[in-house]
Amino acid sequence: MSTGVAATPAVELREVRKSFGPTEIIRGVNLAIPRGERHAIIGPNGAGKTTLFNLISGRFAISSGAITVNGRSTADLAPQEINRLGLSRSFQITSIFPRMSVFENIRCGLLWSHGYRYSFWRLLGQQKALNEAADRLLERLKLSDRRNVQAGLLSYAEQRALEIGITIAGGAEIILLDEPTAGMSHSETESAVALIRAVSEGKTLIMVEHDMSVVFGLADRITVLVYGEVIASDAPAAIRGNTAVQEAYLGTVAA
Amino acid sequence: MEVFVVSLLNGLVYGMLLFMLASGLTLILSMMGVLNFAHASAYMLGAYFAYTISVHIGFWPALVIAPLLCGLIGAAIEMWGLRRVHRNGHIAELLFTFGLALIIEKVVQMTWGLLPVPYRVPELLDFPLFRIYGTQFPAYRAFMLAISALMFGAIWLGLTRTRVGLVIQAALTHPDMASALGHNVPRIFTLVFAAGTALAGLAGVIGGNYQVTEPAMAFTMGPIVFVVVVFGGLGSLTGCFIASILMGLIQTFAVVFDVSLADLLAKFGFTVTSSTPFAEVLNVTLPRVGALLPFLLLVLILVFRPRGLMGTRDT
Amino acid sequence: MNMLRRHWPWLLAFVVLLAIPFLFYDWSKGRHSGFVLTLMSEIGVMAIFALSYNMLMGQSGLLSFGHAVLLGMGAYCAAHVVLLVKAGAFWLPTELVPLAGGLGGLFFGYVLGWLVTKQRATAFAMITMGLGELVSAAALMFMGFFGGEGGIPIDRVMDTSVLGVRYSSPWQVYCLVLVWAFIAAALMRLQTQTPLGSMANATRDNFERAQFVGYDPRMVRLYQFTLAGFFAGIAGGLYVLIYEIVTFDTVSAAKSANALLAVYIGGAGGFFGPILGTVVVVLLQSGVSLLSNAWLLYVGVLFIVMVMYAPGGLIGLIFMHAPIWRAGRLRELALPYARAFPPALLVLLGFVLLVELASFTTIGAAQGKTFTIAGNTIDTMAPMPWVIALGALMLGGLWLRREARSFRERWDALMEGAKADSIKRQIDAGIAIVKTQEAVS
Amino acid sequence: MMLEVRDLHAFYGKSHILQGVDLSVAEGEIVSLLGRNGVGRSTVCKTIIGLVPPVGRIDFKGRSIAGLRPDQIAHVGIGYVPEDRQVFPGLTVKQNLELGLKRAGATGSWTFEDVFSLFPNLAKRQDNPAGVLSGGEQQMLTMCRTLMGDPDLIIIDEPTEGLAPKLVEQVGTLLDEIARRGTAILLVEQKLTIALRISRRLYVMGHGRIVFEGTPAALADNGRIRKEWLEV
Amino acid sequence: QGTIKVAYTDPLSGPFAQVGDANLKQMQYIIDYINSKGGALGKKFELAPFDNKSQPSDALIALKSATDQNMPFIMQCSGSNIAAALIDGVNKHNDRNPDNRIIYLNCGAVAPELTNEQCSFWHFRFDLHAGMKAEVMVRALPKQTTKVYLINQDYLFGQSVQREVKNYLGKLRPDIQVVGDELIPLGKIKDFSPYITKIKASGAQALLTGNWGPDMNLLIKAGIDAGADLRYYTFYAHLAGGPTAIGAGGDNRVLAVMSYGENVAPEIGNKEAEAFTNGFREKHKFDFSAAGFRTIFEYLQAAVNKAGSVEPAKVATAMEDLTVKDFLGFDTKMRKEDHQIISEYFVGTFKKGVKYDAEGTGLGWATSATILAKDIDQPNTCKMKRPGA
Ligand SMILES: Nc1ncnc2c1ncn2[C@@H]1O[C@H](COP(=O)(O)OP(=O)(O)OP(=O)(O)O)[C@@H](O)[C@H]1O
Ligand SMILES: Nc1ncnc2c1ncn2[C@@H]1O[C@H](COP(=O)(O)OP(=O)(O)OP(=O)(O)O)[C@@H](O)[C@H]1O
Ligand SMILES: CC(C)C[C@H](N)C(=O)O
Ligand SMILES: [Mg+2]
Ligand SMILES: [Mg+2]
Repeated sequence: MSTGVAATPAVELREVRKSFGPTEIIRGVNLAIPRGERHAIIGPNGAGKTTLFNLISGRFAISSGAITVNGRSTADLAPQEINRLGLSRSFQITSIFPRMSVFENIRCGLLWSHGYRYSFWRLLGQQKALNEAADRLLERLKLSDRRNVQAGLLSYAEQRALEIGITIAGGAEIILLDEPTAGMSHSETESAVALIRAVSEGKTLIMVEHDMSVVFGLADRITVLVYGEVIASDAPAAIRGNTAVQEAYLGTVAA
Repeated sequence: MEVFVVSLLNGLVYGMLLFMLASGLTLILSMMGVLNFAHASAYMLGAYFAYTISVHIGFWPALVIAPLLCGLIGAAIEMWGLRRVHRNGHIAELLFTFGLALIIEKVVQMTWGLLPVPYRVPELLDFPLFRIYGTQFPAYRAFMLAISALMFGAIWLGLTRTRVGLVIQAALTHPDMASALGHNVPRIFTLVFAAGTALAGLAGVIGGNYQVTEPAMAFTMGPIVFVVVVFGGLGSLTGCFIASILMGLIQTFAVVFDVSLADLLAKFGFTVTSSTPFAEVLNVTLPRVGALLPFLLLVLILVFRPRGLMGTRDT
Repeated sequence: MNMLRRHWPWLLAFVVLLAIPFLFYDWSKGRHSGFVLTLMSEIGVMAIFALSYNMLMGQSGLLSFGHAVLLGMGAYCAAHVVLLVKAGAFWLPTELVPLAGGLGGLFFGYVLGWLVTKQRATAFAMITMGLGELVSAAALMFMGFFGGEGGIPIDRVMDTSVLGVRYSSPWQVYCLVLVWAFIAAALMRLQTQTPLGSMANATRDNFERAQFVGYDPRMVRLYQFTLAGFFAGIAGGLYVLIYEIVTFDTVSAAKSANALLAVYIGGAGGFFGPILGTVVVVLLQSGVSLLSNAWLLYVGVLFIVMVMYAPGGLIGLIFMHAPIWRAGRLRELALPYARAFPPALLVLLGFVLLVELASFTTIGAAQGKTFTIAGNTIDTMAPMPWVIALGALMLGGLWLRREARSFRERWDALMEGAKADSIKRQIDAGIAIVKTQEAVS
Repeated sequence: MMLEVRDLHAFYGKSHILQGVDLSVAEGEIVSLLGRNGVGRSTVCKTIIGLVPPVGRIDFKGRSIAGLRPDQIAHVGIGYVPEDRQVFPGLTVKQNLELGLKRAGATGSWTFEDVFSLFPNLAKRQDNPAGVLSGGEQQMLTMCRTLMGDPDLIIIDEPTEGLAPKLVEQVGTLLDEIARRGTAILLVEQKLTIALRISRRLYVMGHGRIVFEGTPAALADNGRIRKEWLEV
Repeated sequence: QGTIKVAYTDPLSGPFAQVGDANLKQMQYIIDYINSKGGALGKKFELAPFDNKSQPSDALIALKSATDQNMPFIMQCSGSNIAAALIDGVNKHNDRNPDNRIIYLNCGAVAPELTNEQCSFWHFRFDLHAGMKAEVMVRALPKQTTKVYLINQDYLFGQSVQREVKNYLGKLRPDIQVVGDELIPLGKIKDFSPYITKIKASGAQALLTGNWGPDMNLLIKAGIDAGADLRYYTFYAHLAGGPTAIGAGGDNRVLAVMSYGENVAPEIGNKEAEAFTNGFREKHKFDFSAAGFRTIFEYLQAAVNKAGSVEPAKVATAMEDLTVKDFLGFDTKMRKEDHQIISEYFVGTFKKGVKYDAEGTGLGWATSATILAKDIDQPNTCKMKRPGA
């Protein structure tokens, strides 16, 4: 990877704005996330974190400004096209393929990146490489024993894990996770964090999270979003100290 | 001019009939999300009931009793049928109503026979109300207009004055939550379905003698009603109303204008000969395609505006 | 060899199907029963059609009301091809006429698919309905391609067979249908295991998520729709060869409905469901309709019963026995079934008798038919038959209630016995198969 | 006691989820029900308000409500806030709140104004479809919607799920406010922080039954229970 | 042994059921009569009805089951499109199964094509074709009529009526101007008011139509309701439902070119025919209009007896150039070249004061013209392919 490329941030937002009707939700966000960084976005509810994800991943079109992924503008790209640039996201409200088996869920995540596209002549059963890759991932997700269960029948925590699995399956360079540990118990949270740390090794990770232990445990850098504006973007320690952040978001709890 | 005015009246009458039918379906389809294929069958039942009743007691009692009967049937269907089926998904519901439609058609044939029944306009209304340009306008058609106008008002009040609409929509996504908030969801579903069916029944009473009361009447009316509802936009009574009138007028005026695409092209100095590609398509005249215009419109609107004219949400 | 070991069921099925017509062979006149052959051929064609419909409903969660358009268009194309070949425009073996239909279906599948696959859920259902009505109206309007009310008659005896078969007899046509049916079925089965087939399921389950794994769900649907068109077209091509005429009713809503019915009654999603469903529907339609004027009513009732009590379709019903079967205790159900059978039969007979009495008093009379059982005519006006019918119905009903209760107990007990998790999987599978509501709501 | 639950059992299909739960809530009191995931706390709630068929005794204000329909139970004065934010996505925020009312247009001790002043976010969004609300906003909406019906007892299942730390505190104060207005609260939580702070009594739930009952102080002392049943 | 089975297919359900139903009743009545007169070869005729819902494909299915059961004859009246399909089907079937042939007796599908371009050795038509009827209709137009409007059904038959009527207007009444001419979808329209509006606007004095079934009845009903000042020249206003639709409002407005009207017999003083007609009225409380059907069975009877067997090829040959004196006493002939019957025909006017009223309306069909077979004859372009030859 030449330094020239390395220099270009994985994801860059310039003066990004988004309004729904009259209300402006994202108010001119500037953010550059270098390759290989683990980046956390925190902020009060309704600050626009999920919306930001939706903009980056192309789910919504931005009202103004510019977003680049690996230096390529995503202005006129559909979600799937952005995904093909190597950017993959998860959802705050679990979003999997409920009636397919856990294995098939993962395999769907792999298909495009393995270059199968819309093929209707190649039999999946015979694609050794593909299926092995899927099984390997299941191992890491600790879902191997649930391999052939309908995803919809998994417990909540397992579904969250699968959600992450589908997201990283394609081997995307840039991974966006929206509240990956929401609703998990302590132990579940811990294993989830371990998993995330492992899979994001050497990749760019952007995540939204309300659980401070997770945030401070994982992130190299933290951006605080309040009502659609970035009020701080800094190393964890600095953020913890930042009074503005405390009174806008953390309150006394985490402090 | 003459043609225009008279056709306007005819179109209005037909449109209003469509509305009477469609309004019931709007309730059921856009509120409960049930693609009710038996709706037109309720229309047919209404007509046949009205016929039998008017033979024995007279038209005016029929005007009240027949819709009520249909309403009761509707309620029964909802309570003992649809409700069970509901959890198996919308396709299940739809097929259920489809099965009903088949049964109703057969039962009608068995009770009233294959031939049209002589369901006549009541004497009281069987006179030309007035003449325009020498064309008589039957009083009964005026009566139809009046009734359907009343219906529009009634439903409108029902929807705006009560929370029924809200509760149903809520119950569609989270039935448990809706009932936990203190709403008796099952009862409301039954009410709405019964109301819808009763409306269809009323339409039958009114429409049965304006058109022909025959076993095929459900089948012939079925599709067009869906067109109206979807075209008007799910969840919008006004949309449904406008769509009905529109369809009525279109179908009537289509008959009147003997033009074809060829004529249109001719205006631009392009003459269509039998050799030109699609000559047949170009030469077919408006009156002949009148029947398929509604469906054309349906397809177009769904392609360009999936929520229909005034739909509150995507179809 | 190992090929043979793996696919013997298919071969067996093929042989059996070839054999069946001979059960009805009329040795005295030395000819096949035209009726049976037509019936079987119809089943073959409709099975292909239903399977192709399942590519939309079962696999992609797309509820279409206009699938017959693809069938019909295929049929019309095939018909025109036949006419051209006979006119000497070009040469094509009779065996490949269905393929011509298929290509027609493929083409229209792509064109129409391009229009409709933008839409989802109810919108899709409605737009396909609109297209269906549109095309069937057009079919009556444009003489050139559709031949109007008269339709397009052809003569399947083209003498261009590569096998030297004339296809003058229904039997020869039946064999052709059978071969094509197996080819098409096999292809469709394989298709479910391809990337496209898999992503079709994905878009059905979660339209939006599919985008975020790199696929354009619209495209997935378009290709799926196009392929479905291809197979429907093949069915159309065969249809032409069987009936030697295409009329607008091949594109009509009724035909589309048939596919829906077959798929649902048999059990959507799976592969054998639709086939099973087709057999039932066609037998009802072509078979029972000859015996009874009220056949539609039976279809309706069957439907409602299925939808209410067996949402998984016939296949679902069969699958429910799987855990017990795996536990190897299916035998223990024999007795309960045996005990439930007589009352069930009684109810059935009572119901049928009642319906037939009613229908013969009105419809039958109007069509100049009389109600005869085993040769002796029944006076539908006399009270006696009615009493018997009602009696049978009620008695059977009560009795059945009792038996049903004990049956259920036995059943639950066995289910307990069978491994719990396997139950869950099976039943959920059964239900999941049906829950296509994402498709509509 | 306002709510009396005695030997409550509940089943999902054949699996026996609640195996004899006893608990009670007095007028205006805040009671917390703690426990790990999957022990059956939500099921307790669902069973009380009639979404899961109960086996056992449930008395409210001295009369048995076991076996009543949820809507009937709601009308005798029990409100329920589910764990998985069940907002009605198609309806606007305002309409969602309206559906909380027992009778159309009849607001009780909680008015739209109260709600909107407590949660300005909702005020801003009142005409947006609830479906587009942020996760946290949806959480707030569900809570307020139930309050609109002003129940005498409100059962809240994991209200702080997915809320920003600051808001978690706010919810704490809201709960105080509710209690101050004389509504009793049965709070289901995982985060001990608020529960310990605001509730007068707590129950800790093990698999399908109550394993601890007592004051926050008592729980604070009882390390064994905390270890075994609350993983802290 | 057994009976001579005659398959009969027509719409017994669907929009045109009324016509099929009436046909069936009259057919049955006539067969009973023929059988009482000894049937043929000592065997009785037996009718096997099949509903075809006005759809060619269903008619062909009926044909299949008929041939499956070795029925030698199949009969069909309503729908030239169906007739066309049947002829085609019968031809194919007969040369594919020489051992199991069948004859198609056409009792009313009257598109001229069927006995010209499409004429077949296995097809016999027992009703005047549209060309002949059109000529009769045009001749019936009074001098003062100068503007006419044509409405016909959009299928083989309707199109042929449109063509033939215009053709004969051109030949016989160049003074008449066709102010409107259109085709309507078959059996779909429920309210014809828009058309009436249009017709009035066109200033036509007469409406000429070959419509039948609901397309006929609703059309006239709409006209009468709107009080349009029109005269209606029709082929099928006298069929089931027609008179009811016209009602008293249509006194002296509607004419029908018909093979028989109930008042023909009394007018020509034929007691036997009048009795026969009344027999049906008594039995079914319904008008009898299908005298033509009786002629069919008299032909069949004669041909079968002459051939000495029901073997279709033999019967067909026997049928050619056969002549029969029909029950009104007129001479009729089955023309060999194209298998088209040549028989007398009538024009009826719907008015008060007739002996037998129609459908209890108080009005009925008074015969205003009788055309004899010899004056009806029209040339044909049939190139008949005879088996063997
Ligand atoms: N489609 C939409 N129309 C109108 N407003 C919207 C829409 N989508 C989001 N919003 C509003 O934008 C704001 C930000 O929403 P978003 O989901 O990004 O919040 P968030 O930061 O993810 O909060 P949380 O942490 O609770 O998930 C919210 O106030 C929400 O109501
Ligand atoms: N609909 C259901 N069908 C079958 N089992 C269920 C159902 N809902 C819950 N369960 C099971 O019942 C047990 C208790 O569920 P419940 O939701 O009450 O747990 P909980 O204590 O609320 O935990 P949490 O809310 O943190 O997930 C769990 O093991 C769960 O798997
Ligand atoms: C029975 C007749 C009304 C049929 C019509 N003459 C036709 O040829 O289609
Ligand atoms: Mg969020
Ligand atoms: Mg819970």
